Amino acid sequence: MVTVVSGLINVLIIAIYATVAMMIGILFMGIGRKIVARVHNRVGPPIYQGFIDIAKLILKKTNITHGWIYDLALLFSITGIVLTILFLPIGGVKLLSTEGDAFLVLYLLAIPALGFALGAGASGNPNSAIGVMRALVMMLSYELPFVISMVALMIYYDTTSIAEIVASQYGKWAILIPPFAISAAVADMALQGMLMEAPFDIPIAPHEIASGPMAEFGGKHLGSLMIYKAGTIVAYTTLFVDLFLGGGVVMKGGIVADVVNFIVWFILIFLVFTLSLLINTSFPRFRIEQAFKFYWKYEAVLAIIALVWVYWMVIS
Amino acid sequence: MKYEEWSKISRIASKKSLWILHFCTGCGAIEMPPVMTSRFDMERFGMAPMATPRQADVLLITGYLTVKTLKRVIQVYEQMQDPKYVVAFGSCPINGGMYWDSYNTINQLDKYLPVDLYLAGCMPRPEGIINAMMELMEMIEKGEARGWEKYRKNYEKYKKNQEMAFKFGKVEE
Amino acid sequence: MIWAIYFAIASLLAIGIYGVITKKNLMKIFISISIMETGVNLMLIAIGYIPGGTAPIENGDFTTYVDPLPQALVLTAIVIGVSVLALALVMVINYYEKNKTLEYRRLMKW
Amino acid sequence: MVEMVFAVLIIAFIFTLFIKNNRVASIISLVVSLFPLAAFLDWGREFGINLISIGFENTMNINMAGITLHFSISPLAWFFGIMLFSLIPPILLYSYSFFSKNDGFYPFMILLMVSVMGILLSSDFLSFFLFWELMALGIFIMICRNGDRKAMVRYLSYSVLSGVLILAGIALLYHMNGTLLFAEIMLKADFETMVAITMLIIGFAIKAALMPLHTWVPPVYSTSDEPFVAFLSGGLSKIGYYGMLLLLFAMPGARVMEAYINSSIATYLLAIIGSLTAFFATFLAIFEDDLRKLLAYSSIAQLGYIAVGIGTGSSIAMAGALFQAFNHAFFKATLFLAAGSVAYRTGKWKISELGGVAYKMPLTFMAALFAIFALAAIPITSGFAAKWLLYEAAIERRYVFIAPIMLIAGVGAFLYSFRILYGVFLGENRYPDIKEAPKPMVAGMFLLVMPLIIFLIFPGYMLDMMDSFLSSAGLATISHSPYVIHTTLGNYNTIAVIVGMMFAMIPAFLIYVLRKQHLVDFEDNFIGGEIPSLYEHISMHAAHNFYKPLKDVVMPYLEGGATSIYSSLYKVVEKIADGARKIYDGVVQDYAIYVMLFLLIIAGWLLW
Amino acid sequence: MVIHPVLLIAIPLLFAFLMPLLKRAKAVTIIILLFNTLLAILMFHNVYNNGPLYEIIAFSPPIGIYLYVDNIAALLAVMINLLAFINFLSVEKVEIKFAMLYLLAVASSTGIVITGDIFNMFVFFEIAAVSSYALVAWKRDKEALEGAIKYMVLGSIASVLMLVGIAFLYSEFRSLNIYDIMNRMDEGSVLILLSFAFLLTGIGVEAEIFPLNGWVPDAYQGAAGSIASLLSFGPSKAGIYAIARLLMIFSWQQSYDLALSVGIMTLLIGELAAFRQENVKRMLAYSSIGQMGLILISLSMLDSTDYAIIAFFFLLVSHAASKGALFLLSERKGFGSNASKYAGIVSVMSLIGMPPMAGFWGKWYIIMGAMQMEAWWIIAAIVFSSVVEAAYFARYLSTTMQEEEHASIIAAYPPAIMATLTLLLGILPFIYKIATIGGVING
Repeated sequence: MVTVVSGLINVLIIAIYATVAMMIGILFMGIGRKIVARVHNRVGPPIYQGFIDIAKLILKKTNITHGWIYDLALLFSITGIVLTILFLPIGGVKLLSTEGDAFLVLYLLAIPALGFALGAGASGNPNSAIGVMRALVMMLSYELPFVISMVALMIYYDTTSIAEIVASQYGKWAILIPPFAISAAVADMALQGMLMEAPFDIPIAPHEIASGPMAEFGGKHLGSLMIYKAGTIVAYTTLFVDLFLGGGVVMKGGIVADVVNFIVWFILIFLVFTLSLLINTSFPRFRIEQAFKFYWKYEAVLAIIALVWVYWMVIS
Repeated sequence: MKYEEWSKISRIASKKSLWILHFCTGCGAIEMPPVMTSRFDMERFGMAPMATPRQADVLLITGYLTVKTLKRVIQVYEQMQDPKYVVAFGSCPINGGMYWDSYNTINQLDKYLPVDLYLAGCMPRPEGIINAMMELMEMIEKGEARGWEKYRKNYEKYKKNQEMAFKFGKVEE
Repeated sequence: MIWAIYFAIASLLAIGIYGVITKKNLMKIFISISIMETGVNLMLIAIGYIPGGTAPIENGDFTTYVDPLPQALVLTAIVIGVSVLALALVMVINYYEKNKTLEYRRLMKW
Repeated sequence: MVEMVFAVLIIAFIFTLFIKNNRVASIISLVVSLFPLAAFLDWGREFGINLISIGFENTMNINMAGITLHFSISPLAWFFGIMLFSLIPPILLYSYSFFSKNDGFYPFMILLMVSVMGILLSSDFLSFFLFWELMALGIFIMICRNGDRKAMVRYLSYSVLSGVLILAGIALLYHMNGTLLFAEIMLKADFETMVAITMLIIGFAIKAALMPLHTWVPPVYSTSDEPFVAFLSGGLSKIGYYGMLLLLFAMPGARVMEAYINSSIATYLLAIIGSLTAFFATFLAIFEDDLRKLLAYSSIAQLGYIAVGIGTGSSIAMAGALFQAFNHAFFKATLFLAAGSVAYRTGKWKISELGGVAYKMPLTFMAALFAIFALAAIPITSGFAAKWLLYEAAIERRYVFIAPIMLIAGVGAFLYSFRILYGVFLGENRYPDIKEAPKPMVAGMFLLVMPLIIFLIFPGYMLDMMDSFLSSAGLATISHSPYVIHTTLGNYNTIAVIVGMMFAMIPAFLIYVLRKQHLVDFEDNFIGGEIPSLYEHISMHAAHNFYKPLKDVVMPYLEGGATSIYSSLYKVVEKIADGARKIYDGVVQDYAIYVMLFLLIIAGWLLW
Repeated sequence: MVIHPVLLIAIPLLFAFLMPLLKRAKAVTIIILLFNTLLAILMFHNVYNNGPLYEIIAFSPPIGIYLYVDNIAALLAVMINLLAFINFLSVEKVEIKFAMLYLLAVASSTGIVITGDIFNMFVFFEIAAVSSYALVAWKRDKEALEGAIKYMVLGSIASVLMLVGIAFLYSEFRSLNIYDIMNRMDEGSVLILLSFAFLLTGIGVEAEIFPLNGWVPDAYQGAAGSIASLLSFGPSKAGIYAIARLLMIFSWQQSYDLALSVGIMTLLIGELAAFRQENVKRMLAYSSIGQMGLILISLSMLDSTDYAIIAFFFLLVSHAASKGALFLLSERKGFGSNASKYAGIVSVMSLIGMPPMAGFWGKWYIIMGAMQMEAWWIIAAIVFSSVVEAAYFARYLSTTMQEEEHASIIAAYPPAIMATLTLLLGILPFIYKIATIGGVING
């Protein structure tokens, strides 16, 4: 009985955390637009604009579909991103992250992308196909430096579990260790690509390929993609914070610590997101091959330097 | 769940988040950018330019239409998802403007598509555009912008007109 | 004396080989081969020769006689040589009918 | 009872040789193929896995006037046997509709079964090699049926090279040990053994298509019949890895040098070659336009992971390698069969000429989609569990070079997976008149998907299957329950993922169900306001040269790879060969000179 | 039952010359060949049970004509007669002269194998050569004539050289009996070195070793399929067996080294030359040269390892049967019927060395032997030549499998029977045991 109750409480906590995280993501979309507007010296939309947009899209009267494969985009995108968030420790709360590890998270992040790509393919719009091509090439590009950085972390902490990595960083964030400062810088640029912010907003370039994969999406499908976008903001920034900034864990034990950790986590992901937005507003768009070269030439070399350094540290 | 139950919320959401598809036939290229950028900043009302009709709520038709472009406009309009609104810019969609006697110009857009809002002037200034948009928002909130319902209801009539236009160049009345 | 015979054998063989290697005319090639065969036959006989020996005919009062076996061998070898030569000439005739020349021409190579 | 299985197979081989009717032959071979499967399922009791109980004997010795062939079952062979023989019945079911007449497919499929059975059961090198070459022969005859020159030449050359190298390795081991029995060969850490093992591993690597030795794979896979290629890629290519595992881990004498192998640079080299194979083959697959060649390169890449596992050699890595082998067998067979179904209906192989097949062949698409999920290692498919184990192993060993390369190859798999999905199945509906593939073909594909689904939820069962091999190889077994795998570094819990997925699906499902939608035509698409149906000559299918920007960047580095090295080597050999045949210049006088020279030289040599 | 080995030679010779008197040339030849085959089998049975057979004609050794049959010689006699019988079935139109020449060639090849007398060997070589010249020229077109003339020129030079060698040998030992000479080898002077050189060169022309094999590609290309087939399993195999005997006589390390180096050169050059051939018969001819090199390599290992004799046996027999089948098939562009496809694939696979064909055992034992000798050069040469061989045979199959040309029964089945022999020998490899128990070559 007690176990059932505690289990239910756990499920409830997980549900609440996930919902809150998604809400934060949607809020961040508005905040992001506001920040960009302020950089542009504009007023910008209200910070709750994300909710309005999503509500409008989902409440559209007619929704079109191109068949059941097209609908997979809707199902996969939300499912995948929420699932990913469940496997990331948020502010020291482990959720399900002890049941999987960083590789799982890395691959879980592919589920929504794959669903998205399936829907885009099924829509039959050539722009969508080109957009998906760009997105996949972007993925191939930014994964290399990111993965190298992640491997460096895993070797240093001798674990693949994100929860373990977060726990090991208690008191000393990875970013404070010299080689990981390089890794973090590299991973931050990879984050720019993951969030599809400029200069890496190549896949959805609206002026070139009519917003790419989303060209044929409207109504509830587009709404679910917006939710997915919101989720990616939280997921990727949290991944970054968990890997390099100790997951925002500053206190241990008790409800108070949880609240404090949550707040620190929020601040940290906000800062990471803001940094990404500031880079976004300052750069034009790369071409896809330029992005590929950037990640595989300069970023990868930096990441490898960090990795070799870490390897040397671990060996000696 | 029925649409009507949500229509109030939906209208409010629509009003605060108007996504625009700009069907540009040449006019408005000077006036639209200031509306989007920092001087007038239409984003503060939740408006944003969109790339495809699937995503957009408002079809902005700037300038005159010919038989050739009308086909595309209709295609684009039909691809948009309800609720959708048409805003016609300048004098040309109203009565043909300075091209009224051309053999090929569509003089009255309203015969082929339900226009929710006309914005007179050749061209209207950015302030005018903002004003028109505010007007449209009010209409949406009040439930007056029902062009899409009208189109659906009188679909036969519109189709007939469109076909006449494609056949003879313009509808003779 | 015996050295003179061996010299003759060697020169016959050398002449034959020289002929085979240098001549283009098929008739000459086969003549050269015949010369070689003659040399070899001579050699066989020379090997069987024992100084002072008589012909190996059993008449009762000889003491030394040349080795009879090589002579038998030479007979066989001569027969074989003749038959090969006959066949060769047949082929040369055929060759001439087909090609209208006795010059050796290669058709098949590599 | 081994004799009985062999006898049944051989009788069926001879019988099907003379049957012209495709369906009769298919049914006969289908029934026959269940015999070895039943035998292997039954032998599971030896290793603590009771699936069915018949009571087959599992050893056999054939004595032929001094030449003795020994057969017995080992845990490794059992694992591979289950894998390969459960692959065959669905493929034969598929062929029921695929072929129109029996022109040699079925008998040689049975011959391949015989050879695989022989290889797996053999416990001495002579019978191993006999059946190994029999397998090579069977594959060659299968390739002959379609008679593509490039495929035949490349396959036969590689196959003979592999055979001779293996033979030389075996001969060296025999020379050193004086025995051919696996049980009696003791490997020592000296130079000769290293040479022997290297020769054997190169020989096995040719069958396993490791990277510099892979060039026979694309032409063979792209010109042979699909059911056979499904078996070749899914099943027979694993036999090369079976050989490696046998040599390095399963032979009793191998335990002597276990410590040596684990620290050896050679096995690290194998792991590196494996990871580079995965990496480069992935890139080649990304840019390939021929569907079968794409799948061929994908096979090479996926097989590279197995080599990484074997080279790493820890228990996690070994489990990952075997798991990957098992998965690859099924998903790649499914994909080849799906490609065959598509070609069966459309007659096209080029991805840029296909498109929109999924709308008319939804069942084929679903099977292919699931296989692609497993291929791309999307979590909770069993493909992920295998790759996850391999990644864990690389991190555990601190293989800082291999781990990122494998991960990037894994990302690359998404790229070519999408190319298959979009280029073949989605996009423009180019074939509106085709029908779904015939029922036996669909049934075959879905049967192949079944094991993947089982191990999707319960990856632990797979680890159960390999436990006895791991412990017999002197490796620690991995702690697991049916749905959780624990390693020293992290956990993977499928139930957690599934429950989480159900939870996460709630909002998506609500949105999907509550808001109505209606289906629109394919033509109803936004292309800059244009109306696609007005322009019949314009293709809306953006599948031609799909990854061009990436190709422009990457291709300069990929050119000059193995193929060009081999072609320049081929040219050199051709030149030497030309020189050699110039000796025979057709001039009889020259020949006479040769004779005299030969005489002079040997006379001189002898006298001197 | 007493078997007279001389019958194996005498009966075909007799009937060959009686042939003009007998009308039905084909039937008579077939009966004689069949009879000869049975006789050879009986003889083999006898030899297997009772040990080597001797037969002395006219004088007592060392002077008289002397026949000596051990296991392997008996088996080779069976092989030659059996293959000759099968091969003859494929000849469609038999003229009397053709049958005569055919019988002569077969009888003399058998004679080379079973004779124990070196001059007799020479005589049989000459008979074989003369009949082969005529058979090669049988088609009477330009190519056939050219091939025959080249063969004849080289063959005549070879006979001269062989005779010189015999003369040296005789002058040294006053004996022509191989076994007599072998036992008295230690008495020899420097002349026997020269004798070996001349004999090797002379026999080597017939045995197709490099560089004495200039006639091979042209003669095979010019000859009809059945003739090329006969040449490949008859005189040339007898020639290589004669070299085996030669090596037994002159069993110095030097001569084995010589055989090894010549063998490797023959192997490599033959296979490489075949690699670039477009003409099928020429390609097969070069391939034969390569295989002869392989057989010579196996001979060169005779005194170092026990595997050599087994490898020699398997290589010789498998090559005879499978190359015979391939030459018969080379008459047509494509295989056409299933029987031909079967014959082609089995023969090619046997040559490449794939189980369960006989060639596999040859390759298995030769590599086992080479590894025992730790002769890395042999291994490397075999690896390289196998790959080259595989490449051109795959190319050969890829064209012949596709071309559909109708094959009559008479053309399709003899190769299939030969292929079946290869297959049977491969499946029942323990036959080698009975071939190599006892016998001179085995020591």
